[in-house]
Amino acid sequence: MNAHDLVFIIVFVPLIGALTAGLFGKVIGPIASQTVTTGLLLLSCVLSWVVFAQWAWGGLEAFTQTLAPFIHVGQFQSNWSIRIDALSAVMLIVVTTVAALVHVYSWGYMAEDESRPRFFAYLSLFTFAMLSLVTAADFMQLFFGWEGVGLASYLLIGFWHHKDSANAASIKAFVVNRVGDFGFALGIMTVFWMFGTIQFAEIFPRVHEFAGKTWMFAGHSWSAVDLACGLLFIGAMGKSAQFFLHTWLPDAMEGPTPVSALIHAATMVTAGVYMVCLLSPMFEYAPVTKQVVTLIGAITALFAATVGLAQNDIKRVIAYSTCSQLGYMFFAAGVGAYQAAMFHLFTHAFFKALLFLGAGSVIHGMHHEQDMRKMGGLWKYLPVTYAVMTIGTLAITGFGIPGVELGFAGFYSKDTIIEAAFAAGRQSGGVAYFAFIVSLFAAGLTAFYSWRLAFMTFHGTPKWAAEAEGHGHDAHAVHDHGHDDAHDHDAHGHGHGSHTPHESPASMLVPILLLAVGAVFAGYAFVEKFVGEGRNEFWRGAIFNAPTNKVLEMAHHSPEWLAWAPLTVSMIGLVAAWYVYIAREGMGARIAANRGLLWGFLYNKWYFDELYEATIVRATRLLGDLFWKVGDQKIIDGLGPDGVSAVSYEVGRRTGRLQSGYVYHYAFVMLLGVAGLLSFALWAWQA
Amino acid sequence: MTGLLSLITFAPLAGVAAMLLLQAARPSDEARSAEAARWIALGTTLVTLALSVLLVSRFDVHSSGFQFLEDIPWFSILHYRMGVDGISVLFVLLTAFLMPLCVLASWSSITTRVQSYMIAFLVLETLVMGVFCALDLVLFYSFFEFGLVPMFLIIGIWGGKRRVYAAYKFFLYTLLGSVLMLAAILGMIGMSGTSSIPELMVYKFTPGVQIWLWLAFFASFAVKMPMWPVHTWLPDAHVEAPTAGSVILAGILLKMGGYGFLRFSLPMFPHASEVFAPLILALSVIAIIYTSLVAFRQTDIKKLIAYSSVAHMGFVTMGIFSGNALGVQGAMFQMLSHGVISGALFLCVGVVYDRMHTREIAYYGGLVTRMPVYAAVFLLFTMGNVGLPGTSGFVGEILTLTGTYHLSTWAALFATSGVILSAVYALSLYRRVVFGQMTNPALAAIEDLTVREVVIFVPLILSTLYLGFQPNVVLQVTQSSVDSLVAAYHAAIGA
Amino acid sequence: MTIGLVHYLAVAAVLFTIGVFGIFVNRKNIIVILMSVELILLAVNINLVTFSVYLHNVVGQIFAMFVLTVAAAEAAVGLAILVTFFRNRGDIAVDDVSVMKG
Amino acid sequence: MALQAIAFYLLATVTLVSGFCVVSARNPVHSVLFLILAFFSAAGLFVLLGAEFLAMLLVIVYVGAVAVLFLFVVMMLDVDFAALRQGFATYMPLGAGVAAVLAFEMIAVSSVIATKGAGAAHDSPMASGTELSNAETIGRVLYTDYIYFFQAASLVLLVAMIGAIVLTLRHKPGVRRQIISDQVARTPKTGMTIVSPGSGEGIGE
Amino acid sequence: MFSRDLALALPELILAGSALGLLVIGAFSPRSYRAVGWGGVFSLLAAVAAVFLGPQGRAFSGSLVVDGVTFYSQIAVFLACAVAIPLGQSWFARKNITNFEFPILILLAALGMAMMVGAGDLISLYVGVELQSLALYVLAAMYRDDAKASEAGLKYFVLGALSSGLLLYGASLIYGFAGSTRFVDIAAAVQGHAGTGVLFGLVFLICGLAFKVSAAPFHMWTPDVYEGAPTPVVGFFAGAPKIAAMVLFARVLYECFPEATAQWRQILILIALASIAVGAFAGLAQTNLKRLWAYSSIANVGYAVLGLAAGNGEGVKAMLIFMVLYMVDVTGFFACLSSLTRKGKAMESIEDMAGLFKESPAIALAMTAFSLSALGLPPFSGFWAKYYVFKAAIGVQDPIIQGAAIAGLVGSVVAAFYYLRLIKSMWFDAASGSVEAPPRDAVFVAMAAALFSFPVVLLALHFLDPQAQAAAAAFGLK
Repeated sequence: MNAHDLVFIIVFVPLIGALTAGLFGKVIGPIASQTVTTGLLLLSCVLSWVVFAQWAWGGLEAFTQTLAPFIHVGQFQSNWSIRIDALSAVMLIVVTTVAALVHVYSWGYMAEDESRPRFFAYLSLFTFAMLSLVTAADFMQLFFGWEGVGLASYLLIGFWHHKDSANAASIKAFVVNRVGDFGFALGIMTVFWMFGTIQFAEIFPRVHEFAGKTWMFAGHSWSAVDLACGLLFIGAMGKSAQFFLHTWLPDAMEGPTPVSALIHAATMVTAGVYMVCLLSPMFEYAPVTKQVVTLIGAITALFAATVGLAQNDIKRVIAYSTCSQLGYMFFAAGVGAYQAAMFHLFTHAFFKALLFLGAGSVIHGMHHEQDMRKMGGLWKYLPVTYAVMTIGTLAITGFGIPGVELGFAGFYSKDTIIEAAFAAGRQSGGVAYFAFIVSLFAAGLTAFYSWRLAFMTFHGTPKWAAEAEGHGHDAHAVHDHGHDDAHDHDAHGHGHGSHTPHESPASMLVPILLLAVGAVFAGYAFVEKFVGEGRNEFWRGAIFNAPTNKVLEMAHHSPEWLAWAPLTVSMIGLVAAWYVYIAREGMGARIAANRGLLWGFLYNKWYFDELYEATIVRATRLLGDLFWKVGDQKIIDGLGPDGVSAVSYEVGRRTGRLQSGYVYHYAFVMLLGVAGLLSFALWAWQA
Repeated sequence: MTGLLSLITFAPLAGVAAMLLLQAARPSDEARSAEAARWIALGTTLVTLALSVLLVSRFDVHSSGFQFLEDIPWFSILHYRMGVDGISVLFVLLTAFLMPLCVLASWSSITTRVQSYMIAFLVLETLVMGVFCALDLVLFYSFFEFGLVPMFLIIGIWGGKRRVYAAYKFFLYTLLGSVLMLAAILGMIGMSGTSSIPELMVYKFTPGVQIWLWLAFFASFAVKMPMWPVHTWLPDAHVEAPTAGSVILAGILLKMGGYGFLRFSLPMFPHASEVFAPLILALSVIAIIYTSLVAFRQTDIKKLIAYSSVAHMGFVTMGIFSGNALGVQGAMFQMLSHGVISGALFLCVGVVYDRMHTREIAYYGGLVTRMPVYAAVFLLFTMGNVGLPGTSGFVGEILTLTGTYHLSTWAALFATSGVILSAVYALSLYRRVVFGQMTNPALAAIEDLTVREVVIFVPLILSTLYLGFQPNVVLQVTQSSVDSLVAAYHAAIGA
Repeated sequence: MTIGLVHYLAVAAVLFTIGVFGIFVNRKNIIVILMSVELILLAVNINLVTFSVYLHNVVGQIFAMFVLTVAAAEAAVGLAILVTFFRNRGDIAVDDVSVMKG
Repeated sequence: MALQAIAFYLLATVTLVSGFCVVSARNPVHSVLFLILAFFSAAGLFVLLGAEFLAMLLVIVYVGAVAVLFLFVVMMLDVDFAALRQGFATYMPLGAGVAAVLAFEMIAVSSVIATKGAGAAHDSPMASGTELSNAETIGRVLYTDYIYFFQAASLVLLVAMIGAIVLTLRHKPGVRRQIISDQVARTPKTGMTIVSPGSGEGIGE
Repeated sequence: MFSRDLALALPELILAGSALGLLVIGAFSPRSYRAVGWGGVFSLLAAVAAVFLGPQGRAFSGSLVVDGVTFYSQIAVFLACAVAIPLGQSWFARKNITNFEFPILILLAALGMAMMVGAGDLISLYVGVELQSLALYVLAAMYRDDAKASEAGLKYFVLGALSSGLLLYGASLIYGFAGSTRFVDIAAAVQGHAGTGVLFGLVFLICGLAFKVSAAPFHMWTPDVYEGAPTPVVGFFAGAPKIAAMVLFARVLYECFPEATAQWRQILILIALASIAVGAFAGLAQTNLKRLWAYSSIANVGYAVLGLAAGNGEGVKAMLIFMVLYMVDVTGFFACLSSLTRKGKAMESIEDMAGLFKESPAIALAMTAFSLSALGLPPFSGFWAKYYVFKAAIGVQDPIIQGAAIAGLVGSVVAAFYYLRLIKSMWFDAASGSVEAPPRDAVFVAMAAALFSFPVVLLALHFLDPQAQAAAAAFGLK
């Protein structure tokens, strides 16, 4: 079978799994549902690797397979199709690998949940949507996948639908994503009317025609390609939880942990990055938008990293870390190093999924306790988890030895990004320099919060024993609540009183271990192909670099000190974390207890939720009430139907009252009529 | 196949006749006549559906002209002309499709005066079919206008607490719009000397006259659509109408407005349409944002969906008056899709209303624990309402928005924000009704969908998804008619 | 000053006005209203006869004759109705002729 | 000529004044009497115009029949007239205003012909007594050219008659009525009963 | 020559002769009142036949005009009268009043109307109007033991007499200024220039006629008379006399003053708008159905006058069709109303109709049809009637009358509310029971009228339309 046939199977097999589990899950039971979906996903994963291998080493050429028409109206031609090139090949393996591992992991993690068929159906549905996203050959299918993953995300965040917080989070995720889609949709429209088509293959060769041209939009004249890319980037901001539209991602941690790993770390949130890279032929002609991308990416990287410092929920820390890493990817793309962005996307998928699944293992082991303050000293009880989490932490902090170019996955990708930012800063200054500085600073912060997480969880004195009796009355009561419903303690084999953490079953550990392998070697194995000298051969035109864009070139020739700078700052971060959480254990808690201004600012996520609540949410409610109770009821109905009918009735009543019943009144009205008509006649006829 | 349209149009009346004959034969037995009425109504509507399917299957999608023509001159002012083109033929199918579902939806929820109820529905079906098939202004107006009566009765007799207010409001509001249209119709016939729609579509009214005629037609269709700010009758009518009445109201009757714009305003008064397009866009955008916000704050499930209908109709008007093929095709698609989705949503409301007899959102919550199938069905249509790609709701929205973009980026900008707002109100409704803890003890024994209800929903689900993934099936049918409409429009306004 | 057409017409006009005036000034007495009507008819007759004479045309007088005839008939019917009304109500005050109003 | 003018003014004044008295008199009986006076003087005006036949008709029909009918009804209904006069003044100003407007407009229009000579009006009145008398002139056309109206007028009177009867005629039960045919058809056989009373019994029934 | 006159006047002669003959029969045999009634019906039908078969022309030196308009309207009027007789008689019979005068008065009224529609002379106009009016006054008060009926009669009479005075005064002025009472001569006299005097007279005449058709502001009698008079009589009032008066109206305007269209159109528009407004608004607050229908008839007359105001053949045609269609509706409606009693009491208010659909579905359906028709909803006859009228009005190239037409249409929406209230009452509300079975003759008439309203109207218009066209052509209009 050649790749043309395989891709069809890769994409649709998860859908079959989803439909089977979704429609017949009740009939065939959870085990069968799990088996079908996981089995199919594994198949898809293996085939994806086959396709990827053909691409990377087998010389497979880019192709697009059109399956069926979707929307055909005039030039607006969209088809259901599968596009295979370097980008989609990379994304295929990322998506299917992580998805397959998460499927397997969920066997263990969700073992006690009654709604497993539904859960696996959702997971597979998500995978299908994500695959259709990454294989889209035109904007409509891209949008379909875009929203499809949004739907799956909504469903999975709200999977425990009896939890109010989960419901709120799922709606928030959907709505904030919709804000992004708002820009995305407008971007698609702009592209359509600009190029007269929505097919990538037809647009990309023609982008240069519009360079320097202007486009009227909302009363202003904009630089055409900048406008289109800018609007599309809003979509990416929403999906990838960039600054301003990031608020949904931490809340999305209400979903089961495998979901967080799959959707909110490894795959869906990177769709924005993927899109920017995919559209590199357009972004390359949008200098202003690229700066915006860089700026937003940098700010997000910084912002999320700072917020991550103060969080206590283990998943939230990782969520902010994700957010921050996505910022890295964006500013990499913004400075023109799309390959670096994709590379980081690729490596990040492994170590972030690893971290999440590891965190899931911790949570599982802690009986669904997510507050790090109630952990500590777990390394003894969860040795495997401890090991892989450490690998993950090393990977995310980008640990490696610059001189010999050996290190964990993050080392390669992150350093490339930092170097690219530096190179771009040297070339054009401004935003790129800012991004460079941020990238270094954030690397330090990353190291601090990552190690903080590791130390609080696995080292120090165990706090869970002391907290056992007070279980359930803290700020994270909701999580416990969810736990109670999802997992029965007795089924676990130990009661409330004995709260000993335990290592997870093999079904959970195997995927984590596999990911750990990825976290260790993904960088080393692919650095050459993604961003190294072989990059052009690997990408084969899937990523476009304008002739003037030499960022990666220059990044490879950056000064020696720059190679050491990331390592230095992350070591500083590590030492600081060690000092606060190991050497002076309790210092972190004291800082928190002081409730300092800065701490409060970070702990409350720069007060973004409060800000949005006070402005947008409140305004929506107020406007809704205003339009409804005043606009509709008072003004429109009051002046319209109700008012008119009341006035009519009153007029009628008064006219009726003229009908007094007295003959002389009647005669009088008649004579008034005569006199009136006569006068009118004399006047009108000019007699 | 001449006569097929008349057959489709008047076939429901055969059911009425059958019921009346049965009544005459067995006057006293109310329970049995009710049962018979149900089966007769179902049979009649299914036969009509079969005929409509036949119609569509014989329809030549490559022709932009009218097909299945019938033409009988009667007396000086009435000329029986029937015919369908790509624009109307799908509305015929939609009507025929929704009617059996309405009958089924009313199967057990309507217990009083069943026979009258079914008669009202069958008469309504005839009238609606007539509206879409009529090719003569007077004939069109007759069908259009008389449609008010059965709906008035359906709301007024089988409606809720404020049914009388709602029925009056519905009737008088729409009537006011239509009499102005009547004035325009009379003027048009006087000026052109013909009442034939195909002839009038090529007749050229002077620009000054077009303005007035357009405004008069607008008055009628804007109310029918309904457009902001003449939309307030709709929530009231929906809330008070029985479930099937709401389905028909949202699914079909609202479409008459859009159909009217496409059939009359655009081809007959292109100049005025161009002049007023900014007005329409403004009203549509206001409708989308305003009513979405209002919908968000509703406490009554039906009212929320009704307001969302207004918002969705905003996309339709916007698309129609964008004047390009994308917008018009999108509007057509949006109307059909909204017919299915909003109908289905009202049926969803009907399911819980039949069980609990309240539509207060606050009363519900956590239904998913007792009604998983219902929750899934409701979710699908909620997503359709939100315009999620993969459901039919998406295609119409994106096409109308894209079409509008060409005319006014401002309008597109604001209208696209409706995409966000629809998610806000639809998902919050779903959350409050279906998700969460079941706190109301009265709900503890609520039953999931019955077989009959599943039978109702299955075709709706299939069509929502099918149209979502294969919208081209519909777009192909409408294509040539829309293309020639748009071409004529552009030729007329010289653009 | 010769007496001409206008003089007679003026008399008729004033008489007509008096009749009209009488109808709604007599708010309580139906009989007087009927008499006012007779005055109006008289004014019409004066008009008709005057025109007839000045037009040298006998039609006006014929018309007047029929007016007289019809007026007599009208009076008869009117009074008959009045009598019926009186029998029903025992009163002819127009004020009370207002069972029906609105 | 002067005599004619004096006669006109006299008659016109009497007509108008009595007309006004008709509507303003307190007692309907007085009103009827003033009505008679108004008719009488109007008849005088007719004579002055040379329409003797109409003048006669006016006196005979109105004074002789209609006015008397009024009088009869007024007397028969026996109303408390004092009570009926209330509120006369309240409507005076408004009524007078409207009346004044009407009168002004009518006179204004009437004078138009005098000044502009509109229509076919002649300056002089119809010469009376030239060949045919007024009555004869009317008579000649009434039964020929105007036979249609004449017959119709008769039907109007018929309606009035039927109307008056149907509205006012009451067959009171218990009132004995004369039935001429019964009387005529009466024979000794039906009219007489021969009784032979026994002694001391009488013929009591 | 005279025989030709008689031939032309045959319908009138039949009516007069049979009225006299039946009067004699009735007077001598009061028990045979039913026979008198049927005799009246047959003589009316005979008159219809005479109209149908008779020649056309001008009789009695132009006093009587027999042309298309006469033909059309006489048939309509006679048929309406023929229906009124049995309806009224059986109603009176239910009140234990057995009179033979009723059919005779109807016959004489029919005669008056026949004179009106065929009037070619101011005198025949006046005599015809009076013949009809006197009969109607009596009919209104005929239920003489009823205080309301006699009050209605009295009001009708007093105001009618006043309107006759106005009419006459106008006629006298026209005569004086035009020099003749013949319509043709008047038309000739005012040719080229209609003087102020004549037009002034015309205004008076219009006022008088407006009273007869009960157009505002001369409508004040209508609600009271409709409420007080016996129901079948009201049904009669609302139909035939209005046709006759409208036709007379048209005849005066088109035969005497064809060239002054621009002038009288303004007056008519004023009257029409006032009528529509009064009819629409004042009806809103009514609860008595007879009063309600009075206001409805005022509004409807407004529409007819609007058609007349168009001033062309289409307008006349519209008016003629409108009046006939309206007549059928209103006859049917009052037939329904006259037939309904609850515990022996007449049902006259909207509340009385509550739940009628449950108790008497046939009557309720018929009344719904009439209401919808009066509302102007297609496909009922009322819609087609309005269609003709408004098309004629809008077709005139004059923004004032076009505006008036649109205002009229809006007025019909206001009026729609009270028709809906009736429908609501019959269909939505709960029944209180004990409605007595309606008499057969009334049900028959109601059903026939309802079926006419729809669908028979679609057939009927097939024939009415060309007839009305021909009638309009008789005025020399196209």
